[in-house]
Amino acid sequence: MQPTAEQRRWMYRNMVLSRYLEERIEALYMEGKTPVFNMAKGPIPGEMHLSNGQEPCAVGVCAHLEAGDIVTATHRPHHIAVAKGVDLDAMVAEIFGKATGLSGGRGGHMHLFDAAVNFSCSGIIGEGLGPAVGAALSRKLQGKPGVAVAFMGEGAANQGAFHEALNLAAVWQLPVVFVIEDNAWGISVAKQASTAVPRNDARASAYGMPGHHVADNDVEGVYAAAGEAIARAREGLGPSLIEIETVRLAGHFMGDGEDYRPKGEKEGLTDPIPRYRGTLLEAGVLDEAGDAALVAEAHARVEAAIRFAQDSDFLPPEAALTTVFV
Amino acid sequence: MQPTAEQRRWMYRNMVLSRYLEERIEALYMEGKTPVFNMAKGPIPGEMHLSNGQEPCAVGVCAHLEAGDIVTATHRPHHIAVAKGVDLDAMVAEIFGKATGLSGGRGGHMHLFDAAVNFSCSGIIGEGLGPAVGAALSRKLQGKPGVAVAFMGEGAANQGAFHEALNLAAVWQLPVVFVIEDNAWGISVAKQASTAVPRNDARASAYGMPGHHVADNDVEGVYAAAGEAIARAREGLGPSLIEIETVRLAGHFMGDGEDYRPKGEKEGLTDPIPRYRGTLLEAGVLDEAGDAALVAEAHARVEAAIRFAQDSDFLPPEAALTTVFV
Amino acid sequence: MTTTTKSASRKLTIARAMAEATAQEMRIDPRVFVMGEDVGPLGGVFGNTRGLHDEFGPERIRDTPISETAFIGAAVGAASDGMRPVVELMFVDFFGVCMDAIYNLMAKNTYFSGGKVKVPMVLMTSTGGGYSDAGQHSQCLYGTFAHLPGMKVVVPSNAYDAKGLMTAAIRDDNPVVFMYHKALQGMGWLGTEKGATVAVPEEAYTVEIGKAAVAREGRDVTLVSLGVGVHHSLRAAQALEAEGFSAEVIDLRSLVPLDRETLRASVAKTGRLIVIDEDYHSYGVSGEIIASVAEHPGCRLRAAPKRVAYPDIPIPFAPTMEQWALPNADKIVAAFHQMLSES
Amino acid sequence: MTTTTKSASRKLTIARAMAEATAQEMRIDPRVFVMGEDVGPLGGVFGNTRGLHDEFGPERIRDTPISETAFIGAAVGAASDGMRPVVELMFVDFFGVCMDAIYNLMAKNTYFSGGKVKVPMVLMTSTGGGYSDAGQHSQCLYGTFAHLPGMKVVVPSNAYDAKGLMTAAIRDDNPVVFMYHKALQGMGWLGTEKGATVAVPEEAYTVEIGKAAVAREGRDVTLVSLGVGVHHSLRAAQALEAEGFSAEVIDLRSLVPLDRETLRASVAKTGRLIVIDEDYHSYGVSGEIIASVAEHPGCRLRAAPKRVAYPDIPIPFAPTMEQWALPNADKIVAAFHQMLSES
Ligand SMILES: Cc1ncc(C[n+]2csc(CCOP(=O)(O)OP(=O)(O)O)c2C)c(N)n1
Ligand SMILES: Cc1ncc(C[n+]2csc(CCOP(=O)(O)OP(=O)(O)O)c2C)c(N)n1
Ligand SMILES: [Mg+2]
Ligand SMILES: [Mg+2]
Repeated sequence: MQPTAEQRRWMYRNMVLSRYLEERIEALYMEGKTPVFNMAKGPIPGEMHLSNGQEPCAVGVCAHLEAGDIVTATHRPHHIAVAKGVDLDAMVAEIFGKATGLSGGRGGHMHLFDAAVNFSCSGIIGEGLGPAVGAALSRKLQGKPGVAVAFMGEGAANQGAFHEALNLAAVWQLPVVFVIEDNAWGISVAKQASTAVPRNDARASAYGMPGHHVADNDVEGVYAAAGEAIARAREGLGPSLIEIETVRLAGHFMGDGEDYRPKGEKEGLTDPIPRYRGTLLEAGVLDEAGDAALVAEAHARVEAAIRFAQDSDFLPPEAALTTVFV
Repeated sequence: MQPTAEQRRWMYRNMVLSRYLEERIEALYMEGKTPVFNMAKGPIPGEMHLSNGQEPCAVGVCAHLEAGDIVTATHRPHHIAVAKGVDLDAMVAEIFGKATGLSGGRGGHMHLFDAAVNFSCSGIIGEGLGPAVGAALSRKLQGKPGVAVAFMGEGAANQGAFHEALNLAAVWQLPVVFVIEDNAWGISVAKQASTAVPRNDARASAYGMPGHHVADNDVEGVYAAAGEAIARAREGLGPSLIEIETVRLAGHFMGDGEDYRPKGEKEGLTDPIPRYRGTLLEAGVLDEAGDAALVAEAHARVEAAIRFAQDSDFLPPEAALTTVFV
Repeated sequence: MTTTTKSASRKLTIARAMAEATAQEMRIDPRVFVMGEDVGPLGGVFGNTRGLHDEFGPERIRDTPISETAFIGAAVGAASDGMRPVVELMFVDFFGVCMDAIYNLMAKNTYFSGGKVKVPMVLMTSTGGGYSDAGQHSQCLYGTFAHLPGMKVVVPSNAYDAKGLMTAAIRDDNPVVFMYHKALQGMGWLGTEKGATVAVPEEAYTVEIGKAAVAREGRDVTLVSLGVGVHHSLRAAQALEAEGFSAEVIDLRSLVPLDRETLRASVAKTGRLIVIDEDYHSYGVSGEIIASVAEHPGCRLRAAPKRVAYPDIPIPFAPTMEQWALPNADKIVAAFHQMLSES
Repeated sequence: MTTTTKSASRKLTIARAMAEATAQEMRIDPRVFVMGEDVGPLGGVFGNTRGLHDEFGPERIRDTPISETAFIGAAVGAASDGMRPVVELMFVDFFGVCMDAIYNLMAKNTYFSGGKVKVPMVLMTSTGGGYSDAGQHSQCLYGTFAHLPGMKVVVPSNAYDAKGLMTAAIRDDNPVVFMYHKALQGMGWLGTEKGATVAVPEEAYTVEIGKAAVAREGRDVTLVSLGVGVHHSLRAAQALEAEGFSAEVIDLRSLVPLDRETLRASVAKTGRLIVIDEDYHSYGVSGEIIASVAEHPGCRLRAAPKRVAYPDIPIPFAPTMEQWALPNADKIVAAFHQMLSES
């Protein structure tokens, strides 16, 4: 399956948008946290897991999705949220904890919920898999179209929820796609120290479902594998598993010194964005001027969202008590 | 791997012993529970999961084990306890809840612990797998010999603990063998309604470990597969997974009407004990007189254990408060 | 639909009342469906889905693998996508394999979304012992669920409340944990507390979640309980009546929200409080009830409150030990006598 | 080994105190080993295994997959086979994926075996919020663990106790849950409560599990707390002192066993009780402490007891909302004032 020129530009644009968002968040996150790094300080407190390098996973999959399709993401959700079309203003405002945020600041960066595009994420490893299966079941029971995609890291593939969710989706032949972003690390634990098989797509056979592997963080490889899996799901042929070799260019979270990474390993990683830019330029899908315009537009979009967030107020503190029950 | 004549008789003897034990427990369990079946009544109250039909799994595996090896079993533990050499008097007394029982009646039929032969079991599906992995790790860390075997039903192979434990055992290359007793049912849910693959040994590849399948409840097939897996574990070559096709001749638990089973399905099942008896007679490993003596001895052993249990007292009720902490 | 007159005299077990409420909601609301282990052709190990598979078929009454994390998580996903799942955790004792899906996901997604994602689902689960099912199949764990925010928790003591609470739970836009005690189910094989099988109207109705009931009025002492403890309390009240004391019995019915007003009003009247709880003694329901009364500035107790709860021990198998450890009417009466002797 | 004189003046963070206790036990006892996520080269996300991997290597300091059910279950199996594992659940909020291995297995096997199988293991887990880590990474859940029988539960408020309790926990033949509050760890990136970093002897010593400490003596009110709440309480006591009131501060240190005697003795003296708890308000620690005092027949309170606890809501991300909801010294002082106005 080959993306059209427009899809290729869409994927590239969302990669650029996502990355610039992360860069700006990174800078804003560090405000108030120097000289002494204290997570509680600054305009964006708390943990912060950036997605730099993992953009191909998000765009290659979401290129096939519509607003009505469901995505569950992880503690590292920004790239996926961007690609799924989560409202950027409300998302950034949520990351700042503001009243105009997706949930008025109750959730923050690990708990982004946008019902308009059926996006959610969570902070517990493997937690999004069951809900994706259930959303797919809901569509089947309602006779409504829609595919559910559950994203996870390669570390999550060793959590019990992975096994249970894949089995359940397969037994019930539900329209779900499980996507593993293999960035080779779960915090400080390398994949080979945590996972008994070199590649998790091998585990698909334990559920009688197709397994796909995408090497080298290849945007269009993701596009092709996801296209096949999602089409299969839409046709009612059941779930698939995809593992994507990707890279974690930032640390596990902001403040991670990454001393545990072997010397030189990180330096050897390729940034997928300049590479894909090169591909598109070479293919004539993009020219320098078009690229510059696209980048400028992405930056403007992000800056506008940040201004929106910064200009917004916090909810009154007592709002903490509301929306527990509805 | 072929069992010796002595091993064959050992396996047959333990099957007979286990079955007779179950038959006697069944009868005693029903005392006080007629005409109205009430689980709380009679000399053996509570749930009762009999192992009738599943004896080949227990004896074929335990034929390779010594007292120092570790076994964790399930809510359906009697056949395995018998084959592992759990003290029969103390075990039956425990099933009766008596002071002389393995734990003075605190555990009952689902919680049989005999430290002398490293046997334990539990009532939660998949709960024994982690402990088996840990016991194997303990032996590795201590440099002490020993293999750990975790038994489970085929229904347990869809519980998250299965996945996590197999992966962990494989990553750490521990001396563990995972044994699935596939009796085709998890209470009223048929295997094909719960499990995305027809055979769970196919799941071994998800952990890079060998998978074995034993068809048709074949005693010596179990013996061969378990022999290979256990030898491999003893040699430090890591874990294996075995799935055994077996049969649940009693219901899920006593009182189960089994209306959910398709008509005729149960009638088509073969009792492994007369069949193995035939095999041994035919092979000349056993003659009629020897069989009669063996059966009589097994019956006597069981009757003695039952008498022991019946003659024992209960602990004083206040003993409920002791042994929470030691 | 039959008339109220006819139905008013019809007695149901809690198991049947739960199944009836579910069936009635399923008939009027296509979003309602049921998932869990053995809820299909078997009708639930505790009978509360009996008949549903026949009427609604395997799509809407779904047997699951033994994968609680996946199917409870799936219920959350389905509920967030417009369905109204009723899902069963067979024994509450099994919560340990799937609590994340319950307390971090089901209970919190609405809050995390600022109220925009609703999770209208019911988690039914059986509680309680007394029939020698030992330490992994006899727990109540009321306190465990009630302690964690974001889920309503109800515990019926009789079939009328069970039906009304189940209907209310299914119609609630929030997740509701519906904890039913095995000894009250009316399944012969678990013994049966006769008082739980009461007249139940045939037509659908709701019992408000968050409202305690005064199961019996009295002046001298307030007995607060839930589930099977309500029946122990009623028996104790009867015994005390014979001695000339008048006990009020409060049936909490709902742990979350907790109806502290009804509690406090009763204790304000009686001046004495005994809490009866089959869950573990410490850090649970009994402590919360006593504290809720004691911390109320207006509350003047005539005697130190007491609790008759399950001791802080795993539940033993042997019936001698288990029965000794369980709350019962005699222990309540004894607690009252001791209270009098102390004050 | 250095002399006591020298070591007495050495201050350590709780993180270092935990690591030191573990290292000292590992040096004298080959059965002790450590397992968990990121406990190896990283030294634990919260620093409490720092240095151990260098000294003891990867066999005894084992990084695990993200498989809490398997590795906590494995710890139980290893402990039952003669080892003494120290295992980490990174955030207590993750208990939902592995509680079965903790409460049904770790906590009950000794009882199920009638005391014949010992399960000497330590489950370390971080608690608490205050740094905007939102609803799945900021909980305390003290009540959740303390409610379930068969495991001891300790919560240190300072490095001296942390080292002594850790040593005691490792030497205990029973499972001990060691709950350390992130704000007390002395990791700069989480902020640091200075009062937690105190003088710690270099040599090994134990702090008895099950004994509360009187962190400050007083006459007018008893402030009962644990972990970070002890520091709020001490600050409140100081503020009250300036107003002429004398507050006694009890540091529970251990939730199971709970030292009810020390509590009751203090309240018998002061006649007033305020419980400070960062765990959820209802059905948890604060209710149990109030009930434990109120139910004591000898206890005469001069005012209704109060609690300053976390409200029954998921923990919000936004610092404005989170800080507003958390207990602090001002709230304790305000509760005391209100108490005076009520009585
Ligand atoms: C059940 C659970 N265990 C542990 C954690 C702590 N934790 C957060 S992220 C993470 C690593 C996840 O690795 P991976 O799944 O590969 O995702 P990545 O961070 O690499 O994107 C861990 C262990 C958690 N959030 N949930
Ligand atoms: C975690 C958990 N979920 C559900 C149960 C209830 N339960 C007890 S036995 C059983 C069926 C088990 O099936 P299988 O593993 O095939 O073993 P079998 O009973 O066939 O021997 C179920 C669902 C349980 N004990 N633990
Ligand atoms: Mg990763
Ligand atoms: Mg089975």
